[in-house]
Amino acid sequence: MDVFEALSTAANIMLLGMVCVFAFLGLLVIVINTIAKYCPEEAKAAPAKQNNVNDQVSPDVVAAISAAVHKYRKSRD
Amino acid sequence: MDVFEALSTAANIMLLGMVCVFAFLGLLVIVINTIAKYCPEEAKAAPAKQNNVNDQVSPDVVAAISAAVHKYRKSRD
Amino acid sequence: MDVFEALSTAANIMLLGMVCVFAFLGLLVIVINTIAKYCPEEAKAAPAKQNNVNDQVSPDVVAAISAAVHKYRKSRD
Amino acid sequence: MEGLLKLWNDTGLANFEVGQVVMMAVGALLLYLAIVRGYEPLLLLPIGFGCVLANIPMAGFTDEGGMLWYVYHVGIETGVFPLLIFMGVGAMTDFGALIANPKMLFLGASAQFGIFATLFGAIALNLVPGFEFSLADASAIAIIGGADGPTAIFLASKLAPELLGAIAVAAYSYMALVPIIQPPIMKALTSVKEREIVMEQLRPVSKKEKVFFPLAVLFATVLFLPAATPLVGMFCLGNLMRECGVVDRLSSTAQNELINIVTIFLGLAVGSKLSAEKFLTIETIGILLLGAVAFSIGTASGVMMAKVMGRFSKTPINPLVGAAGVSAVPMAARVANKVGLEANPHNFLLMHAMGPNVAGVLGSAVAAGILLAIVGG
Amino acid sequence: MEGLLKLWNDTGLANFEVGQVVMMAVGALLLYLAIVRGYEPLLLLPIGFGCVLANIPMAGFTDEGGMLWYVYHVGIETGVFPLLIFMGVGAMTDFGALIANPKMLFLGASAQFGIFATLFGAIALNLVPGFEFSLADASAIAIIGGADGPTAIFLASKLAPELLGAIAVAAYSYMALVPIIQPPIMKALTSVKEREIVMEQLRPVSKKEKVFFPLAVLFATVLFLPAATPLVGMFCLGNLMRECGVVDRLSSTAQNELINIVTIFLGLAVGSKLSAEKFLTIETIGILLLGAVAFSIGTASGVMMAKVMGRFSKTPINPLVGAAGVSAVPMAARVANKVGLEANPHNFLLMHAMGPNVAGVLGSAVAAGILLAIVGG
Amino acid sequence: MEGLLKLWNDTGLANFEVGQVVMMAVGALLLYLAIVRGYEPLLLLPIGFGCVLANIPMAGFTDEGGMLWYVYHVGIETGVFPLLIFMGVGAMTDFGALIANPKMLFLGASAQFGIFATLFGAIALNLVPGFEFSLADASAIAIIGGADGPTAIFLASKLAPELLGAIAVAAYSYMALVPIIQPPIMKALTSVKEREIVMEQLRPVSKKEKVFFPLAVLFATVLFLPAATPLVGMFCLGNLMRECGVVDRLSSTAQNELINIVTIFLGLAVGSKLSAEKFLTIETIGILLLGAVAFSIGTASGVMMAKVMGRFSKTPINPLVGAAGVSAVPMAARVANKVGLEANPHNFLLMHAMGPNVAGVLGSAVAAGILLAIVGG
Ligand code: NA
Ligand code: NA
Ligand code: NA
Repeated sequence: MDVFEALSTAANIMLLGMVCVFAFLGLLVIVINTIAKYCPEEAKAAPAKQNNVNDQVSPDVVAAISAAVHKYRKSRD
Repeated sequence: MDVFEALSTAANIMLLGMVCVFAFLGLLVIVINTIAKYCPEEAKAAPAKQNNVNDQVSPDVVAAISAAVHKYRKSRD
Repeated sequence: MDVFEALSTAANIMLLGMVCVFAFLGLLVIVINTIAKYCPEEAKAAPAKQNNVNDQVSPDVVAAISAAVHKYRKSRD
Repeated sequence: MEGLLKLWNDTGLANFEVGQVVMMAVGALLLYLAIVRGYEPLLLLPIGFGCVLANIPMAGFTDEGGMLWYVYHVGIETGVFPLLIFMGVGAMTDFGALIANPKMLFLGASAQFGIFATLFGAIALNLVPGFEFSLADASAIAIIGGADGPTAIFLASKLAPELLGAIAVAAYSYMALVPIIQPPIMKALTSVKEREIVMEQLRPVSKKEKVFFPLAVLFATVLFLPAATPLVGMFCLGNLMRECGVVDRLSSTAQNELINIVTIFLGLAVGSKLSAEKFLTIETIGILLLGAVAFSIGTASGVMMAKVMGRFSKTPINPLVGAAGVSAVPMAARVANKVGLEANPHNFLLMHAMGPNVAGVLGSAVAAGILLAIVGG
Repeated sequence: MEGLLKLWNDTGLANFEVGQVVMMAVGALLLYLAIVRGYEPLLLLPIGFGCVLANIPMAGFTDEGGMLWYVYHVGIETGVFPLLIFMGVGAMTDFGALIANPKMLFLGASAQFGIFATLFGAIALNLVPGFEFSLADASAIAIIGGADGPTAIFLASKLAPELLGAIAVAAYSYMALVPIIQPPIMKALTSVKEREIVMEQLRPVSKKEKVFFPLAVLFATVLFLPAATPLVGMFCLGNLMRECGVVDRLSSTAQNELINIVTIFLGLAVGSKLSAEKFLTIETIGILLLGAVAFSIGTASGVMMAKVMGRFSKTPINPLVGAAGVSAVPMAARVANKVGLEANPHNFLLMHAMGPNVAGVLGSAVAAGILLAIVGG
Repeated sequence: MEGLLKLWNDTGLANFEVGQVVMMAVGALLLYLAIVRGYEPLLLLPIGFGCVLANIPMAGFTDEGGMLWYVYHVGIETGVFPLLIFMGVGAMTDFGALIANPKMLFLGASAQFGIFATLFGAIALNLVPGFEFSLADASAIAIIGGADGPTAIFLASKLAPELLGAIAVAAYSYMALVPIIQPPIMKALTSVKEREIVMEQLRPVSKKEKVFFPLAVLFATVLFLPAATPLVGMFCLGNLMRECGVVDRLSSTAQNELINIVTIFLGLAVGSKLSAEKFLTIETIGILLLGAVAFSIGTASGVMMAKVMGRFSKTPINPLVGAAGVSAVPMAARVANKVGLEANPHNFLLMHAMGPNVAGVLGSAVAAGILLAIVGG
């Protein structure tokens, strides 16, 4: 294949590729919007609850724990 | 093989299979009883000791630790 | 190969092997000393700091944590 | 323009066959069961996903050189993946409840009647035009009644690889359906009074007994049923690693990282066998039907055996624990516990049901060994 | 004496060829970049070490039967290793930011212009005497612009295995160089005012949307681009395991132990392709050059697209987030955040940049699929 | 009836050969040593279990297509498993004590005399009728004196695969017996006064030195002993991952999950080579004998060298640390510490003994390389 022919092929692939990538990811935009439309926002009580547990703990204790866990993990290695 | 012959074979396997399964697991009953006879019950001091360590810790601290460990494990993922 | 010839070969290998092992590990001695010469001793502030964090924590809490972590790891298995 | 045409000719849209569309729906159904219904998600999710991947036109996942092709041939055809899962399950299983009450082994044995009755049923189904199950096929189908995934996959890969997909799907689906299939049968076969029976507390079991148990099981298998040793042997290895107390690192890896890695691959590989030409057949309907029969007969046999044993036993036996003999660990034991609680809110059967439950795992591995020896040899 | 001679004849000293010495220096450079500079150390360290091992005279690591020979043929030639890495990356990726603002997908699409422009550039380089890149070579080189390691390795192993080493090294090196390559381009193409733009807070995304997302991506790929399904499929499997919430054990294994194990082997295997006769060529210089061009064009395309979109969008778009569309997760998003903070110290763009960032991963996997379909088919 | 006969003909009972019964007893002995005595349980438990499995009549574990057959051919024949174990061991090894006191390398070198003397001994054993060890056999046997499991397995798989089982069993058994074998030799060769010698505290070692160390070792191996690079190279890779501080995920996986998985398989595969016809031979007795000799000579050489060095050294050297030069990490170092404490209850030699201990690992890997180069080439 002559270089200029190859360049023309490459240009074709460039065009075709960008069109396809945009078409495909554009399709995904539509898909995501459709999903969002049919998925009601959830209440999200669970994570809040979990934070509460952590909030009740004094920062000192958490720091102590982190250090201990770190030490423990190190020792385990 | 004719179907009725196959059925007779299947019935044979059914009988033979159940006899073998019962014989084999029945043998295990004898084996377990024999093991139990020669294995004196152990004192089990170690686990009790471990529980003591935990008992000395106030439930609050344990809750804090569980939360911290959970958080830590999450962060590690 | 006649046994005595084999023994002479084995003796040769013995000699050669020990010379090579000594030469090679001796070379490593030189290498390590060279590395040490060009590597300034580091300040080591970080590990000290880490120890401090642990020092501030009362031994009781650390014991509690160790127990909890142990329990937690057990439960995870 | 030529490139665009080539791309179009490669798209799924231009190449879909009806069978593939249906199989993708089957894959989506399995994903739904796994994610939304929580049916054995660890296996059904990768199986469902593997099914979807395998049926993508032009993607070549299951062609020679494709990812799923490699995984299937390396892991399933060799039998290595189910054996590793079995080792991990062994490392996760506590035989304490069984060792404390070894009679429960008879319940685990009895429930295997589900397997052998289904074998007979599968052969009988040949009387219906359209079905042509060989003895090997029938054996592989019957093992669904063992309610044990890796055992079913192992036996199917040896005796009827072309039915593997349907058998694995049926096995895991029915295992997940245990809370729906078993209770009506259990209630129909027992009176309220029987379901209220309180069993004696189990004796504590020493560490030594737990260490000797897998060795003794292996020894018995070696002597009397070598064909069962691949399954039983790896199971005992896992259990020995768990109980011996000196190789905790290995035991932990076997029941965590190793079993997880193998589970992902095993699921994908099983899913890759769910192709239209092999799954969309009348045989699959027969397999699903026979699988349900197998679970039901196994449950009934376990309960009936428990009733008989209760009559002759010095200590009381609640017949509900017999249903746990099908295995489906630990679901069936939980079902026995739950149905028991309905009759007597203070009667916790869980530990008592764990005995027949783990006995059922051994029972179906033994049954698989027998089938391999007679049919496969 | 004879033995000593034999030993001497076997030493590296007596057998070194110049090319091997140079390649060992390359390996040492990669180790330096990984350890001292912190350039993508998880991959560059094993790659560098593999490079050193592969170039030891007389050691036979890459000969048939050598350790690296096995690892390469089992893991790279089959395509399994990059696919497993991709599964792990999927299990580590949170698509929340993208689902909350799906327009960002256009930025991820736009940045792939770096790939296709480089393909053209690679072919154009054939005009320079000494270069002879086939279309397959050019495609494999161009994918460096995708800024995604496993995608580049997967495509190179299919289209141009002899260039694999250089391509992988270029891909990971430039990914590490993102904080140096991108900022000048980003600043040159935007005004301070544009860089100061504050974007609206993202809406919370429900768990359901996150579960449906990988399934929808897979479905679209199946329909329109089956050639991309190996990469996209494994990626979606990982992401589904992460988000579905019922297989946390598998998800955790996929993003920790399994990806770590595969990373070690993948790195060694890639390093084993860094032999003198394949790496010390003028092609490698071309590849390194084209790789830099690809990253730059991709960055510029992303930023320009973001500027265009900002003009037409109802909500403000900071053009800096467009640069994150090249992927290089999460480095490019961090760079966008940092450059944004320089203009406005109260403007945190990180979450907004994560959208185009993960879109870029999908974009380059799609581009790889297109190239496979057109060039490889 | 026919089925029953078939089952009976398949039972172990009907097919046992005497050799298999004896080998099962050997397997049981290994399990006993591992579980009850705590002899290197991580390896001896899977080896013992593999031995039992391999000797089950009719089970076919080691036949082509059997599980252990696959594991052996994939992992041992290729050399991959011992190399991965070695990488993990490298990631677990801290060379700090050796870097702080590099002279200790001479003790690690000296203790390898156990290897080479045993090689001579193995050849000399050919004078006894019934023994016919080739030079390759003798080398593989001699490496037992290296007191390093993966090195022994690697070398045996290359030089004398038919002796692999006996060599691995001897290597791990004697490593576990180090606390019994070494103390009498150590006490016989030293006076109480010598054993009381207190050594100077080791200097702190910087992170940089620890990073350069594996690279320097690799570099020296590349230059002078390429035949040792498979072992030394993987070892250095593991150590570099440990010390460089930028790939902690990989290092952690290498020294935990990966090494655990490989250990299970390696053990089973080694055990699968313990068949009657290969193990129940006079050669095995010779191997066990030579192994004990190798350990003893290695220990004695280390101690004697330490005595000689102590005479010329500016800083005091306790000759007990020389015994740790055989490797058997960390058991031999602990033995040196314990024997030292008996002489002087305030003298902790553990850290000082770690230097020769890890030097011994390098020493035996180097010796294995030399043997491979001279005998295997
Ligand atoms: Na069962
Ligand atoms: Na990209
Ligand atoms: Na050694």
